[in-house]
Amino acid sequence: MHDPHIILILTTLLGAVGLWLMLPRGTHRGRSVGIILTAVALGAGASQLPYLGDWLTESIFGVLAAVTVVSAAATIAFRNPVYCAIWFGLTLLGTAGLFLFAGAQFLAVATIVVYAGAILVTFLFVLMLAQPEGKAAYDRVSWEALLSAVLGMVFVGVLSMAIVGVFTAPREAKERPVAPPAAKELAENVLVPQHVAALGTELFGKHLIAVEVAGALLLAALVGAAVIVAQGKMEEKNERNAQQKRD
Amino acid sequence: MTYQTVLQLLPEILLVAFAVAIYVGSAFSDAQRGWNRAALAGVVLAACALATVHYHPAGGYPLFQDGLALFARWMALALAALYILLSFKPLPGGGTPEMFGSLLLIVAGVMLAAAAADLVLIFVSLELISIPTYILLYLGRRDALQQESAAKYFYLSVLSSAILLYGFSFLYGLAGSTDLHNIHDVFLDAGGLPQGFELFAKLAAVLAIAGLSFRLTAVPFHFYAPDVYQGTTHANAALLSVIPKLAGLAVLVRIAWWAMPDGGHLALGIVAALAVLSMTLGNVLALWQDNLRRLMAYSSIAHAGYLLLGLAAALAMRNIQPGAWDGIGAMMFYLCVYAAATIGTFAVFEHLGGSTRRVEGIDELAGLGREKPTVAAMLAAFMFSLTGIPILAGFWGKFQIFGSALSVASDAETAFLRPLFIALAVVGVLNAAVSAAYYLRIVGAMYFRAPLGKFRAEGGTGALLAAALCCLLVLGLGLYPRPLLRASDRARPQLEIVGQVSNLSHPK
Amino acid sequence: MPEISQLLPLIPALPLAAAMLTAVLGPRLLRKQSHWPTVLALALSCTASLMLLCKVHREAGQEEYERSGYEKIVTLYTWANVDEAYESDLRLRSPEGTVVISQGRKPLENGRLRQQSPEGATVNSRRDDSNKDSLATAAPLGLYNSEVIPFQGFTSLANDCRPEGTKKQGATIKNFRIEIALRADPLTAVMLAVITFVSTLVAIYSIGYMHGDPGYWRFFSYISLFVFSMTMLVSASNFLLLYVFWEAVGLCSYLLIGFWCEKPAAAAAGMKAFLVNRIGDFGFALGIFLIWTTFGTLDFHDSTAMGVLGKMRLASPEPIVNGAVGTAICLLLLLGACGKSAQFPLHVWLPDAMEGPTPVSALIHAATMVTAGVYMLARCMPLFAASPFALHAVAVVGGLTALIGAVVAITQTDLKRILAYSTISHLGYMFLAMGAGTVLGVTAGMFHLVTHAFFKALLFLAAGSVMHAMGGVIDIRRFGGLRRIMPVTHWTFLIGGLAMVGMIPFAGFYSKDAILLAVAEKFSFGNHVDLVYQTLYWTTFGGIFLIAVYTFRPFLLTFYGKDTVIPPEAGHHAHESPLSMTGPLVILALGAAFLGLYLEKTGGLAEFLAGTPSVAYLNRYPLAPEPSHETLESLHSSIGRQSTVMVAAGILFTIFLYAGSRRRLADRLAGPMKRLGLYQLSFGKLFFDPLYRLFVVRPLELFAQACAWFDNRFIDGSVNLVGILPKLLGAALRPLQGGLIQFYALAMILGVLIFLGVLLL
Amino acid sequence: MSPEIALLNNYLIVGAILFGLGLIGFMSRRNMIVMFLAAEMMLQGVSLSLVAWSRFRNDFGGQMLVIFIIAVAACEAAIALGLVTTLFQRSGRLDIADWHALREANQPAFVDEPISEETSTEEPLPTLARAGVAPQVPPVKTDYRPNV
Repeated sequence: MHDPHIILILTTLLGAVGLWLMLPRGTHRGRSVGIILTAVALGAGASQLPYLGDWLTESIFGVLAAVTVVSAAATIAFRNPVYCAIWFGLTLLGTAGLFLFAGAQFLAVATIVVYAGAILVTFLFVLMLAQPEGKAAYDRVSWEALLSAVLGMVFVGVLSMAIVGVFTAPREAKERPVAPPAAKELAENVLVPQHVAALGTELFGKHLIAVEVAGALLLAALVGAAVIVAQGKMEEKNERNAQQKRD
Repeated sequence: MTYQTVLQLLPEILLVAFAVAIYVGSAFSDAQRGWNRAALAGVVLAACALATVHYHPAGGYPLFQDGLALFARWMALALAALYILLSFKPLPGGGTPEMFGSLLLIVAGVMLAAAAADLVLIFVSLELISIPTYILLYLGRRDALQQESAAKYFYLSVLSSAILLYGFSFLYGLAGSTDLHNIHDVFLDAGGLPQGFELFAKLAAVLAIAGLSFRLTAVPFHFYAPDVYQGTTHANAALLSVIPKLAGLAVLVRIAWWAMPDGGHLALGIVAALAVLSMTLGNVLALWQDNLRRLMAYSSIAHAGYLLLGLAAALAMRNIQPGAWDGIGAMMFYLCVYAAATIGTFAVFEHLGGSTRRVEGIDELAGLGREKPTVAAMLAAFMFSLTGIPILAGFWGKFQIFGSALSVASDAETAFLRPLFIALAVVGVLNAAVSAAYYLRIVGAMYFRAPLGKFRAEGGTGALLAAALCCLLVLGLGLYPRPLLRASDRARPQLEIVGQVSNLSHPK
Repeated sequence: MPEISQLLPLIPALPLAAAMLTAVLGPRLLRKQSHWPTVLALALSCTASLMLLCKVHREAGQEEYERSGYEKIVTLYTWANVDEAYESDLRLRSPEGTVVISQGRKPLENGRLRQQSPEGATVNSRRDDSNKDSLATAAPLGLYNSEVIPFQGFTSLANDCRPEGTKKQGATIKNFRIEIALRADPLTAVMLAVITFVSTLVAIYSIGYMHGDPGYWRFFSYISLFVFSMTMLVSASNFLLLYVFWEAVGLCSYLLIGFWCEKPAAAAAGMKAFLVNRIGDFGFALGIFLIWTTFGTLDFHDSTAMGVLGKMRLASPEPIVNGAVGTAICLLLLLGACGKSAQFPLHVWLPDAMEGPTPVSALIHAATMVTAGVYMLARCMPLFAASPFALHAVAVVGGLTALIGAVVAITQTDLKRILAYSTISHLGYMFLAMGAGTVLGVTAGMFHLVTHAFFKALLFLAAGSVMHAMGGVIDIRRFGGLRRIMPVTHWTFLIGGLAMVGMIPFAGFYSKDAILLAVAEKFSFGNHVDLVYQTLYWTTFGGIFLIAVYTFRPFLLTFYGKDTVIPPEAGHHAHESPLSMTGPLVILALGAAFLGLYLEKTGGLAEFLAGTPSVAYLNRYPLAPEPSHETLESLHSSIGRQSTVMVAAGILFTIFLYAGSRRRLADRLAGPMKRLGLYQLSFGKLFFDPLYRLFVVRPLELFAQACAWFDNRFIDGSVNLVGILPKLLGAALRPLQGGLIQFYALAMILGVLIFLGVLLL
Repeated sequence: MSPEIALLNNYLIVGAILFGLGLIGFMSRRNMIVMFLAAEMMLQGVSLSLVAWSRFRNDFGGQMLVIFIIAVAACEAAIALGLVTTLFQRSGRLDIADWHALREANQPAFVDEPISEETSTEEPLPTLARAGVAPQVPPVKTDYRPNV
């Protein structure tokens, strides 16, 4: 039995180098190498994941996770921000699938409706409006790509080593094992058939105050966005007037 | 959610109602005046409501009703009143109602965050502070620098929220509940944590404290502060240097002191390291500053370090007897006197500014002592209070903080804590000595230099009034600190769970 | 005659009132008459001090105080008080008077909640036993009075609630009670009398000196404020209050040094003084915290608990904390004293502080403020007496400073600066006396403090008079022969100088000999030979010669010489100063001339001071067997003879050098020499002079210059380095704030990662 | 390892990867909108682990938190859009590195390293003008649009 930590460390390093090569650096050189390295790292990492019980679950999870992770990597690696946004949409779809797979139906729908449907589309509009012809220099060069890639991947590595370490560490018999909920318990609570009803009860019962606060928050954001844009417009007008006066 | 919960939350509800009314009203009115009075009325009403809450014994599930919550809520209201006075003049370019509405929402957020007993509510109330803050940062003066500072704060704040949430996710995973009472119970019962999960506890501690440290401007999460303060208005800088600290500290106490395994010792190391870094870096970098707001930003970083020193003392000495030296009480006392001096300083700066340009550099204060002796004397009092010169309130703050640290040093049950806290106290006192240099620079410029030009002092009487109030506080608390000492002595998280509504989350 | 409790608050209150009055009315109403409130208040305050002195003297002489010393406490106001808050809390929760731990504050045990037995009855039943238990443990530690302490029940309860094994003396319990309590005892009474007397004279002097200054009212307001702080400092009966006025005095000094703030040097000097003092205060603050955590109180006297220097504690057999903690407290207090009293290595601020107006130099930097450190050492003597190492440290610091100050003073050319270094040197002598740690030492130090206050104030004021007449020029090379136009200044300066060098029978002679005697006593008797004191004795004994040189060199250069040299800045009206300036000079000169003789011959001061509780303690527990009176007397007289010879040699040597070489010596000695024969005269001129120059003067000068260089470059530099180090650190960290959001995010994540790494690995 | 634990493990790791990739994007990309997307990606990672914990702990709390994360993200997006739009109006670029005028007084400004121009293959061929008329020079190509 080989030590999973070594593989995880290698994966982290491979992933860091691969992502560095993939990130926009002003040249095309090495991008394909980066893609290969990242893919290898991804595969090596995936090989360390435990088996989920049956092949159907395993394959559905595998596909969803792969879609999510690959599109996430693509989101940060593409140079054209429009593509980035579209790839991020795919990430959102993958996440929504994972939510669904974990039994959080409402969240899956909410993610798609709110994120993909509203937020992302608006951003795409802005991007389309602001997008220069051709790719801007700041999209083609990232800031300290190597440093960021290494730091981010080390973060991932530390976290996944901790996670894997907790769940796979050999245990002595006397210690209390991690007790997963039985399927029956799950079916009575989180995976209850009337999921949305249960969620709503919880949301508007225990978390009513938070809901009210979120309402205030949304109002603030609405007013804020309006004020910011309106003030920006006014200011532009003022500046134009000032310039005309000067002319 | 019962009738009693509504009563408890009446102050926040009133604040939000006033904020909504001001927001909506602004859509139908072009008036720029009068909003300040409306906001002040909201704060006063909320204070009246809070006065009734004080005597309400019940504390239910989603909210704490302990000394810490009450103290923080009162303090938030007091700060709100000062801040409204400070920015009493309408904004030059419009947006005044939005500013006051956002301010009320921020205060409501702080009050909720201080009382919240649920991770969800904590997160949402922290965001209720952040999002109106983005708006406030954008309002006021709209030049490139201000926009830059708004963008900086926004992006880094989003990042810090993500980090905080990640910490919360591990905290939630450890306990299986978002309710802080349940989390506390799980950690209290040492066997409650599955084997190996201490790793997750560490992750949760680091990430959550890191996320909250952003609000405290603790090093290395402080980077935004100098730039943002420099770019924004005096009023916003005053707000940023106190309000997020209050909310962040209250939540940090809840998380690190109450909802951490291992009796908070896990958080102790992190908090102590943050304290030393913040004190030192804040003070040494402040020595170089010429811009007043930037200098005050570094000063606020340094003071965050002192505050964290108090928290570290509290974490090290959990078995606090009533009446003992208590880090949390010291911290709250310190925060009050720091807030009075800092808001007063910014109020003076605001008052000194002209209608079109504000006071920027230390040089612009030259000769203030001769031109405007009263204002200069107030500013000098604030500076000396921040330095910790006796008979001013700041001295008692430092005394309490270092006293609590040294009482750990003399009383700690664990051997290694003693040298640690002696070292912490020495670093703290040394830093206090260093800080005298840059505060004195301001005093020296005011009294020992010839004026460079006329002082416009068009900042309005509101700012002057705020400064005078703060000056009264600084002097009064220095001469007669007893009331605040008593109040802050009670401002600690409750140790007894009141009410059993929390069982709702486990309908087994 | 009014009571002590009426007199004592009056002494600081009057200057405070004057300061406020002048500040309010000065700029508009009083203007040129701004000195009146200050002078009147100080004069009244001085009268009150003298009355207090008499009163204390009379009462302390009573038999009952002979052993334990006399003190009287006047409590004005309770400043901060937390235990009262807690008391009311208790009352609120338990109307029947039974003590019940409040619900919300149930202490944790081992970090676990709800383990406490909830019944208040159990706690109550156990209370009686635990009370006894805690008393039993507390009494030997000397923390609690045998009387009933108001919060004892609560304290024992709190102890009871703690886990076993951690029962401590309860220092963490915040029986936090800061009272504005003033004390009257011999030490304070003497200090008060000296401070107010000198201040009054200086204030009168300032009327003439500061005449026409634009900040006239400001000056008098500051002076009153300073006297208020200083009188509070010496009469405070609480470490915290002492610290408060310690800082307040520093603040006044900062304001007064920077008084002529148009001069950049003045502003810089003010800043430097404040910052160097902050280094000392840092030690002092830590020392106070340590006292707090060790003793559980900050009061000197016994109040609710046994005071740090209270009679109860001093009366018990092993009252004072010794060992590492005691030494640490003493060394930290010493650091504070070094800052305020300008002792090595924190002495660098004092010479620069001469940028202030001369009366300020006289008042603050010679006569009063700088003696605060000496006063504090005298006050805390019982703490120091428990730690031989700390006593050695005090003595060594004092001896070293005495030498350094003297050596540097030799080569300076600025009259005020010479006097500043001489102040440093004399303060060193006082520290040395304190370092002896005996009654003899403390009283000698205080004796010297009193005489020094007179002659140093006199010298400074005389120097100010010269400076006033010379249009602000203070460089001794640029004037000479002034005795002709300034006779009063000349004679008073001469008396001050003779007092300073310790010429018999002037004041300095007696006090200086007392110090030497106190040091000599440490190694002359008993079995063990203390090398430290022996070395210090001989070093400082040699220092007497240097004192004579550096005192008479500026004197001769200023007032003697063939021609009257006046710098052009003085204009044509170089004249003797007005009466308001010469009057105080004459009074001080009388004091400098006769005070020492009076105090020595009556022996009153030493006996009186020995009635202070802190000093009386030393008498009761002498560190070494006491020598008999006769041996002490013989030692005293031999020291007196030796030192007189030394002083005389020094004075003659100086005269020989500065008045004698070249023209002046020739002029003066012309008559007698002619009678003796021209040959000797020419021989003397040809032979002795170069020989002296080569073998004595040059090495001495070189050494002094080396010392001055070392002082300026190295000591000053290293103290400055302490100030600059944070700045350098800041400079190194500045590039972090480059303005890029990206970088900020990266740094934040790096921080998180480092914390994670440290915790996980 | 039981399937439920394995599922938790896998979700947590995917969440961590999303969070990490978001971090990398946030730190290295300079386009303000992409930065915001990366920040949202971090929130997605957090949401994933919350949902996994929620299932594992059989408690709705985690899902509640995710609901509020989504709500708050919507608010932040609104603010971000306003902010980015105004910043873009001022500088004409979406580059965050343009905004570092606020920094320590003596620090050098951030300078872009020069990179080779993106070579576009479909450069329009110059058309010949009629004889006697000055040829029209094609307008200088900027790499951004000066106005929306």
